[in-house]
Amino acid sequence: MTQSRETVELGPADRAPELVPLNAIFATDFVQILVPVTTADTMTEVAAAVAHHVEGKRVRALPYEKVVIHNGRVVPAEMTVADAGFAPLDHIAVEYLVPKGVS
Amino acid sequence: MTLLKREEWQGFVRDVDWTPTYVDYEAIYPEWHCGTGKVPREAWQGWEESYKVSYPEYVATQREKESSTYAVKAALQRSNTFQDLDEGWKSATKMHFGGVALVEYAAVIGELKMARFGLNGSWRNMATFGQLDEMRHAQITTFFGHEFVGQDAQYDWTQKTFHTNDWVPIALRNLFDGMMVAPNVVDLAIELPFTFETGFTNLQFIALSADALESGDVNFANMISSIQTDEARHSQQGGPTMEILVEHDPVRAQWVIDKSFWGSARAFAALTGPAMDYYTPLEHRKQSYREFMEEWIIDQYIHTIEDYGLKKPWYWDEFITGLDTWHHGLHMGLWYWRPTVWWRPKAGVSKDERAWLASKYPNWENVYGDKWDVMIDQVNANNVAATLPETLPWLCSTCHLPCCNATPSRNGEWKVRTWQLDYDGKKYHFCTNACRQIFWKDRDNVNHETLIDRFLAGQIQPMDVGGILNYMGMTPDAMGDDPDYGAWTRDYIGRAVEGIAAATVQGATQ
Amino acid sequence: MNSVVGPILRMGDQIEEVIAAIRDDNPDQDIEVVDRGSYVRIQGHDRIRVTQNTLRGYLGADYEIRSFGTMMSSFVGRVVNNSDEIVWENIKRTASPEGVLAHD
Amino acid sequence: MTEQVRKPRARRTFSAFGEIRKMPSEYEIVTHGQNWTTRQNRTSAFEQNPSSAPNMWFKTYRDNSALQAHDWEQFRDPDQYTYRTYVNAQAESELKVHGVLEEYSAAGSAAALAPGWVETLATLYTPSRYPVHGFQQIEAYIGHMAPTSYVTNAAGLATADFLRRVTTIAYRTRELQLAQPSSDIGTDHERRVWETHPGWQPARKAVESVLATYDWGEAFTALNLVLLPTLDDVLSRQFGEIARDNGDELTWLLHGFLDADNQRRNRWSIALAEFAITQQPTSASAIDKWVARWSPIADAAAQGLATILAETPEIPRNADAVTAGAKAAREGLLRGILAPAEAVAKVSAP
Repeated sequence: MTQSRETVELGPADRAPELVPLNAIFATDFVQILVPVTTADTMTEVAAAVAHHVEGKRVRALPYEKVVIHNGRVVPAEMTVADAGFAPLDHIAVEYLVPKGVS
Repeated sequence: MTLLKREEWQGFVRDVDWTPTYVDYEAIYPEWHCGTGKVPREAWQGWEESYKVSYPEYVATQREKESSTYAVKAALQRSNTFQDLDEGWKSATKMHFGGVALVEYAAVIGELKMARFGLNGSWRNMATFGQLDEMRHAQITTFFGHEFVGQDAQYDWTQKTFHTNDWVPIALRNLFDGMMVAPNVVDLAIELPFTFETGFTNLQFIALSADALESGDVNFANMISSIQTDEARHSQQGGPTMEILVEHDPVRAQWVIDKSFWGSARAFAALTGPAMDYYTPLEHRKQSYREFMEEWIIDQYIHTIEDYGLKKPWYWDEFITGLDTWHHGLHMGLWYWRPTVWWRPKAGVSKDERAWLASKYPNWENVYGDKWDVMIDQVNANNVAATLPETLPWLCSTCHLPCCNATPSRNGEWKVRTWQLDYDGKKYHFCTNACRQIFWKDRDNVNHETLIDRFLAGQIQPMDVGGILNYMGMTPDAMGDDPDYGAWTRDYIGRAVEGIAAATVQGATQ
Repeated sequence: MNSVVGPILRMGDQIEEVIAAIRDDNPDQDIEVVDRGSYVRIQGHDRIRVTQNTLRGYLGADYEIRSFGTMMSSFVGRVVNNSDEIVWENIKRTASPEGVLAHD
Repeated sequence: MTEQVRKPRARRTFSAFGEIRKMPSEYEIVTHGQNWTTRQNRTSAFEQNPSSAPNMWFKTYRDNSALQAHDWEQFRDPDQYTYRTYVNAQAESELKVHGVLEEYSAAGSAAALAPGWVETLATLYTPSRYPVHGFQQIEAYIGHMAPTSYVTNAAGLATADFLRRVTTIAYRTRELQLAQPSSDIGTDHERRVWETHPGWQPARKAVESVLATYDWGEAFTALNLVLLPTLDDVLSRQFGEIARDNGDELTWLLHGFLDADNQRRNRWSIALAEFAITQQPTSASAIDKWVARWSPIADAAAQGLATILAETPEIPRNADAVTAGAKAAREGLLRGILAPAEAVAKVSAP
């Protein structure tokens, strides 16, 4: 096939969501778990996906916002997996954002 | 007139090495199988077992052992002992039969390797007895497990376990292939007879027999303690090999010990730990797993390796800290992922049991109590479904067991941490720092696909719980479940329930 | 260096007799017994022994020392045996465990 | 009539036996599918990198051996030996061995042997602990590599049988050393004879060559189907007969007891060859090829030993007769195996 076809380099946002399996630990849970997310998921959705397996099942649900920590940094809630640059098999932690003064 | 004493003639049985000339020595004793390494070939001439046995003594003594073990079995077969045993204890035996029978057979294959490639005639003779012993253990364990197949389908896993891709046998095959069959015979003699048989099997075969006897399972106690009498003899292959290796290559000796000790410690935390501290009925527990570990491993085994001139392994602090956590985390994992095991794991966390756990493990409530409390509340809210898994635990790339080891933080909080490694373009995860270190040092050998890797590579289809159970060979009649949810939850009925997922509580139908 | 050595015997009918025999054969030692139900630790220090003759005194004239193997599920130290006795000793040693070979 | 509630039938045995009507025997229960490295649907023998050295070894020398069967788990040892059967039988047999050893020792028979016969014992019998130990090593390898636990167990027990034989030789070496102090027996003489005596060299060459043969099917064929049937005839049957001719009844009796081990090994070895050929006709040509390769080596070994038997004893035996007897013994045994062409015809027949 030699016919030339114009190809456009697509950005992450243009592609169909791809599966990104992650290694996740939820708060004080006892075990690392496998949690599949997609490149289109926001951190809020990622945190919920992880919490689904643990929160209220092994770890008491707390009425606080949950944040995703990747490579030691909290990733903004609205950022997507693609934008945050999560690669398959990356590790994330999901923690409650406990207000100061609460223990 | 009586027969000549063994000491008069056994030297001839032991003196059977010769110098080959028609074929190169290397062709008969390939370095890859023999692993002499830095040890000069002639050093092996000094190999001598201290606890000696001859063929006629062997068959006479083993006949006595076999007839008494089978006699106890026959006597108890006519009683109702089995029906009267606690479900938890039965689970300990199912775990044992399925987790041990074919491991004994792997040891047959390993002993045969030493019987062929061992570097001294008397070593090869000892291994010849060793393979017979292991054949006995494989057969007796298989046969005793078979007896219960008709009463409980989970005993089918006595023979079946290692033919499946269940995560437990994957982990154990990975460990035992790597320490019992695949290594060169020098490493093998230190990993199997020395580390495993003078160290860890004491825990499962002698220490556990104390719990078995207390639990009323005389037959099982008798079988496992009889098995260990063979180990006590043929494990003597380890000592002389160790002495020679330590003299010529102590660094290698230390590494081989360290690696196999760690792998064994991980596996026993998964199998022996829960059996002792959770499945054995509270009133029948002789000591805690930690106490048995202190008695058999820390006092006895470590003393032994120090006497041979080696040191405690480099990861000693991590190991000691793990005595308070590994098996508790693994127990929770075995319970939570109970559809994947061939026994009925009992949670074992009633108030009395928790009081016992807290007395033996002062941090237990702090690390595990809160999680069990959430699960108890779910069960009491009639929502057992919330205690069933919908994803896989992450499995360690070295030990293949769930990554579930909490460690303390400076602020006193116990948390599971991540231990990662980027190697050859791939990211690996581990349960502990030492598993990561072992992987790195031994990366070409231990680097093997975990169940997670297989799942993500699409080898398991369909990619859901049903597909995974099917891949694991799990069938409905053998699938594990808690034998009695009420036993450990009824103490807490009526307490205020907060922080369990509200939606699932409302939607509960169980 | 003074360290614990000795056999660990599994459940059985002859434990008391064996303990008595070991005490007889080691008159200078205070033999300690730790009973854990299905197994019993019998321990002395540095070096203890038991002989076929003494065992026969307790277990019958036809008792053969090789049968000790049916009871001993583990041991502490190094075990050295011959047709007449079994010895448990410190692992650290200098001497050869058994006599010279017959043809040396 | 009350309505019968049909419960699913309780399992009677391991699911590994499939849906069978007949209850498996104790032998089958404790022997079946014990070696997980031979399990179905494995990617490699060992749970490690498929390309690791141990995996490649097993793939090359076991899984890809020319000796093949489509389902090795169907093989059965004709004697159906378990560990328990084995130690019971051997403990019993050793009692008999001890009985005759005591009896002949009491009669002072070792001191009364004729000089030529003592020399024969010193040249052929006491040095034989070396080759028998070599057999023990090779048999262990066959067990280590076998494609089913049914074969591993049979080979493992046969390995122990060789240790038994070495033990008996060792005992008699000491006894002869005491009774015949002016002989070389029980010195470094045995090893020297084994390593340098012209009569032993073809046998040593054979043992060393099989030791360095790593394809499990070829190792099995070379040792159990060729070398042992040949040398058993010389070292056991004929040597026993010649011993009796020379007034050494004890040797004759002992060989009689220990030959039961050889016969048991022959039974399962022949059964194994027949099984492989019936299941996979190409196994016949593999066995045929290996038998052809190893037979001259075994014959040369027998011939070397025959020269000793023809020269040293007071009452010798003709060397050609010894060699021919050994060859005939092997051929007689192998005649039990289907000829390759026959096997192919049998399997491919409609």
